[in-house]
Amino acid sequence: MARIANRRQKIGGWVLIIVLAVITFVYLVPFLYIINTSFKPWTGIKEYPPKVIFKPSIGSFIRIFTSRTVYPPGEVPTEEEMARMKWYERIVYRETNEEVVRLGDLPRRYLNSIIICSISTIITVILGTITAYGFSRFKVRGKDDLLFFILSTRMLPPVVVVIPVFLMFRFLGLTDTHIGLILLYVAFNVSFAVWVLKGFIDEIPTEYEEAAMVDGYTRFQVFRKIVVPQATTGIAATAVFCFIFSWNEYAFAFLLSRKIAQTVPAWLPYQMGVLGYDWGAAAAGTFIFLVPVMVFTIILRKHLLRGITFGAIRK
Amino acid sequence: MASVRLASLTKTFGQVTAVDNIDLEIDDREFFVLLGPTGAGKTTTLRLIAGLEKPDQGEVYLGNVSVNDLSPALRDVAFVFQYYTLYPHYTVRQNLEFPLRSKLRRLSESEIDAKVSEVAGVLHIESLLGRETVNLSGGEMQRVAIGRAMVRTPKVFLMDEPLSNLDAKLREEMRTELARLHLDLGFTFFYVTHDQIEAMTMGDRIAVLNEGRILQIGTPDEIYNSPENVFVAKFVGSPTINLFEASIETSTLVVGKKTLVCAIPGTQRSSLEKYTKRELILAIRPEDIEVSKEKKKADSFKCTVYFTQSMGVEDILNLRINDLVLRALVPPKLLARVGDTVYASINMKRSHLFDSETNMRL
Amino acid sequence: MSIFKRSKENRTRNGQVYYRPMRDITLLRLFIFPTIILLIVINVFPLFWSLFLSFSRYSAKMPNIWGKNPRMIGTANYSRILTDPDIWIRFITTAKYVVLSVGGEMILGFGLALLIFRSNFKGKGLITTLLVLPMTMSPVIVGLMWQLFYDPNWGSFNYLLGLGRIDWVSDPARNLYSIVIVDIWMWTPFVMLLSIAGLSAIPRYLYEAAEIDRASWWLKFWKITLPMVYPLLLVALIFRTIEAFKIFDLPMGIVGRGAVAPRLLALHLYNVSFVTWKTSYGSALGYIMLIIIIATTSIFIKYLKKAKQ
Amino acid sequence: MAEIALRNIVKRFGSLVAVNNLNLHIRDKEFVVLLGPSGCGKTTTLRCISGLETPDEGKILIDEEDVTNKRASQRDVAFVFQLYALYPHLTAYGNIAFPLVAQGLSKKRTRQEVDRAAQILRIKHILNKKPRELSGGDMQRVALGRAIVRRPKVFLLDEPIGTLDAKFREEMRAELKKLHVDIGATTVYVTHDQVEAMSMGDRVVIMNLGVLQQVGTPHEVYNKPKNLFVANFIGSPGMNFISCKPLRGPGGKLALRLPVVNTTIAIPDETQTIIIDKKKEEKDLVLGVRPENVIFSRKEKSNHLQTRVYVVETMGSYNITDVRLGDETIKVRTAPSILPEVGETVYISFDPQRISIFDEETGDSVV
Repeated sequence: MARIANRRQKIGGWVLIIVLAVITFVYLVPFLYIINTSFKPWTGIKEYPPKVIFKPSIGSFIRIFTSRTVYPPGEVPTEEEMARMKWYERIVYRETNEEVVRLGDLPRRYLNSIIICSISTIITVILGTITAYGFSRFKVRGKDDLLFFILSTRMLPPVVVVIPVFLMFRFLGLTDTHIGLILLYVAFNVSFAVWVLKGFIDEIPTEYEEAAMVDGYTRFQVFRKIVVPQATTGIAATAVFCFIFSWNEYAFAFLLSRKIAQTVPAWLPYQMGVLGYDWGAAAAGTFIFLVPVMVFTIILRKHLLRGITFGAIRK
Repeated sequence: MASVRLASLTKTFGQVTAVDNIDLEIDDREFFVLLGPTGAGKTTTLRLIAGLEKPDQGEVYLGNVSVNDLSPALRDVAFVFQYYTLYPHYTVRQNLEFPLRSKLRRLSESEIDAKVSEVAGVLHIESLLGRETVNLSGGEMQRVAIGRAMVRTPKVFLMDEPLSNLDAKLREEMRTELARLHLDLGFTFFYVTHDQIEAMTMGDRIAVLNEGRILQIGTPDEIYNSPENVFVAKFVGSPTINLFEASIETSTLVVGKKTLVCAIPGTQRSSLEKYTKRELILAIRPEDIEVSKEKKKADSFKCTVYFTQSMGVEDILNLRINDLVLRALVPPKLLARVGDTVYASINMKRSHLFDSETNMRL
Repeated sequence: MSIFKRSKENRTRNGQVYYRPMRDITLLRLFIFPTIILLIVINVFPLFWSLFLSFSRYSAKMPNIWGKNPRMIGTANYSRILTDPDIWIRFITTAKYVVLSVGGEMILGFGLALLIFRSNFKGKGLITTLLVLPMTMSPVIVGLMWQLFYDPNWGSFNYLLGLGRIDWVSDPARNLYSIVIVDIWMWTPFVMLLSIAGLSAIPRYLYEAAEIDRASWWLKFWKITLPMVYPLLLVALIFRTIEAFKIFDLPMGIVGRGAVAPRLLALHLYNVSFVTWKTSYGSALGYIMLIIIIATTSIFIKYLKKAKQ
Repeated sequence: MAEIALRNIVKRFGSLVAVNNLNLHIRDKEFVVLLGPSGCGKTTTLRCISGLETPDEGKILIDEEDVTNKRASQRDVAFVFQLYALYPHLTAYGNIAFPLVAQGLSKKRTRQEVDRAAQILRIKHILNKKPRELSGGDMQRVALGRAIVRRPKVFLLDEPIGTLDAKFREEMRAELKKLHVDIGATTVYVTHDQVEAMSMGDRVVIMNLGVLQQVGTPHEVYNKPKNLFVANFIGSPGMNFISCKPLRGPGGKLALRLPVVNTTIAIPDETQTIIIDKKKEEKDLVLGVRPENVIFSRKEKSNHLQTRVYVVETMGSYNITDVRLGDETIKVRTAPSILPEVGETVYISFDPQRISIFDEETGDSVV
């Protein structure tokens, strides 16, 4: 009888696995569609019904990275010119009959995203760690109110705050600068960082620090030698979070940057018109932008999942 | 090494008075045990000495110098925590070196090495030095924690229930080892525990603490044989002492509704006269009740065996006389079974009497 | 034994302080103040500024129309907003959006969590991670992605569902739902994650105790699972409600802010503030949204506190 | 009420054999304690009896009915968990009433039954409190209440007082034992604490690494341990062990040679015969003596070994004196009045009638 019950359980388990696998696959279809589209050759992009199997081309990626002009009708590059063309210029010419003029706007925007997100993440994590330690270990008068204040700044809809921030930045000349966006992202992420890191630091038993203090170390030395090493996982997870948040941020970037400091999310959605409804290039841009986050998520999944739930539960 | 003195030390947390006006003097090189139930204020007292808490009132003296204003780092005491607190990101050697590397001490590498190897030798943990602390067994962790405390020769060793997380056998072994270590090294030990066996076996002197107050200070012998009040009598000793409500009527002690009537030994009779008609508490240790199958003595009384508990060397008989249940420690060869009728007699010379209002010894 | 004799430096040091470490309070200030100051400058100060603006008449772009400096006009902005018949349509649209998307997420997320939690196989962690991917993505880029996916001419959405050429993006009758679908797609995993966290926090021995107590499957679910997960479900609900209420980037990515866009409050706020540049009017609208958010949250938090007791 | 039989129980977790071929018969109304170090399979055995685990091999019978494949809910057993397993969102009343609610008992009957249980355990005053407002001991009582309210056939308790303070644990031991005497239900109790096992069990079942070591009354396992493991595990302080080897002395008498101190001690004739009968004459043996069976003297006596005092531990009603025999420490139990100095030279011998001898290789008891 035990055997029968076991077998029934096993079958049930398999059914569950299959159901979950199907759900997951269906869930990922939009991603698959984007990947599929971004690798389609120029002629295949607007085929309907869409094909799943085709000869992949990286033409779309080249187009999103470059600025191009169309050859005038009838004008054809000579054989000599063809021979001098770089490999990517040849692909572009063959697919869309265009000439590559220069590097496009994307690399610049991509670099902006990386610079702004990295620097703001580093500052956020440093500020977040020390503040979280302060709140975790010391009696602070009105601590709960202060913590609530820190948290509540995160609940403000960006669209509400953006008007005065816009005015302030304009007054200070911070509009469309890297520093402006970095400051803003630090301010908006630090509340989250404090909350999550406070949770991690709360979990480190205070006895470790007390032992070290009795052993002849000052508070600050203890913080550096005992607390920070033990909170490394938490700090790393928080850093990834802050990075992803600022990487994905749209409202501020869109309103407070025009060109110099513009990040990818503020730029990419407006290229549809510019690209002349080049679906392939749009898909390729999307793909390139999403890939780092996907990789991060999959590599750091354990910390990340813990962080997401943890951050929420704490609040 | 140094003596420790606490002068009217008080510490409150919100509404709770954790430590209530404590005065204590611990001699240099003494093994002093603070014994009490959970929440008695033992750990708080220890933390006040270490400087991890600031007292609301009173002074802490280490070697006759007040250290109230010193941070824990400057007090030069060692603290062994209940959960060992070995730094998980360091190896055993790094853990042992840690106190020596403090800027306060300015030791050279060779001095550090020498001290670490010497301590490792004393505690037999040389083979562990390269290991990660997370892989150690409970007993090994305990040794490393003690080593980390020893390595810098502190004025006093503060220990917060260091054996409570070990299993019974290991605890027994470590008890002997700690007692021996104290004899060999001659440090001042201030040891906190809720386990009366640990206190009795290791302490030179014991202070029994409850609800932040010291109830009695004395050698294990004094604590066990002449408890100052009901709490101490009940807390120390296993199996627990028998306690009965009693009163004195015409030179006899009457327990319950005349369930038990015991003669008061002649020597005490005169001094107890004045307590006649007062409500008292009679306390008798289980080993001071003699049980036999036949009526041997005139003053023994008849009772039935309620249930028995074996301790190996001895059995605890739980005897029943009407509503009273009393515990008696008997040799196993008595072979009493549940429901048997037996005869018990009390060694009144070794009984204790307490005032039931103040709970103090008469 | 040499170590058990105190060294010379130790002895000279006895009782004397020659090295005073930083006091705790100084360290605490050093640790906490930078963050607090930053938050006050970038979050609190602007908030008061915008409160001030909401009682004035001011345009950030066109000083020649409304004057260079804000002119106080009392509560005129608020009364104009609240008497505008159009605004009620926007409120209702936004409410509809919140209820549909959050409702969908809660039901699907909890269901999915139960499925995943009950299963036990090696790839479980991977499946969870794959499901979580959408919520780690930039909403505006996800919006762009879905815009391509939805396209009536070449997108695969209609094709895969066999729907023919339905316009999901530029048809005002339909595009609110198309955004709801994406919102649910993105945030169901969030509810799922919290539910899984809640489910795994229920100690196994409670179910064992219930089994010993002869409880039926239904009783276990009703008396143990649900009450134990409830606080976390409420947390998920609070978060999603706030987020859905102020949704801005997702619709921007899918539909844009143009005339065909659904009448959501956040999009409207953007239009009045940065397209028609009625800055003070926008501030007032922003404040109204903020008050609504705070009110809803505090109601939820009251329930949460009750649940946690 | 019920009797329980375990027949050839085997339970594996992956490659680990948690319980290896266990046979056990528990009589009606008996209080049986499963004792062993952590990982010995005692909890797994208990969980197999309860139905929370199904054994891989073997049969479990309750009242001669085969329940091996029945679920826990079909077995009519009560289980008290180590960490109480109270439902945190229900009050003490709700917790105790839960099994009755699951059976669909009427509200009135439920209240009566809960009151009865609360009466027995003296917890009427805390019925409206939630678990987190209760102390460890009260939680323990509520968990017991939940078990007794149903009047089950069998009580199963998994280290129910392991997390309490030492002093309180002692009180709870007596209280649980009393409860068993009063209710009289078959009880299986799991613990790693030998004092608990000895003081509560009618019989003690000692396990190690999934294998049964010995079953017997507390007196049997204390005085006649079947092997070194049991001898070492039972008793506080534990038995003293000294390795030894049988040696034929002048006159053909068998004696025991103790290499640590390089002396020989005489043994009674019966013991000699047993060693010869069991063919252990050539083997390495271990001599075991309980601390109370070491005869202690501060004056020199014939046939006594000379030693030095290592540590003295006072216990109140007796003292334990540790003395050194070569590298071995021997614990000696003495009257409280005997308080030798550390380092003092003292003399000990072993009560020849009360020594145990084990085979060093197999660990089994010889005498």
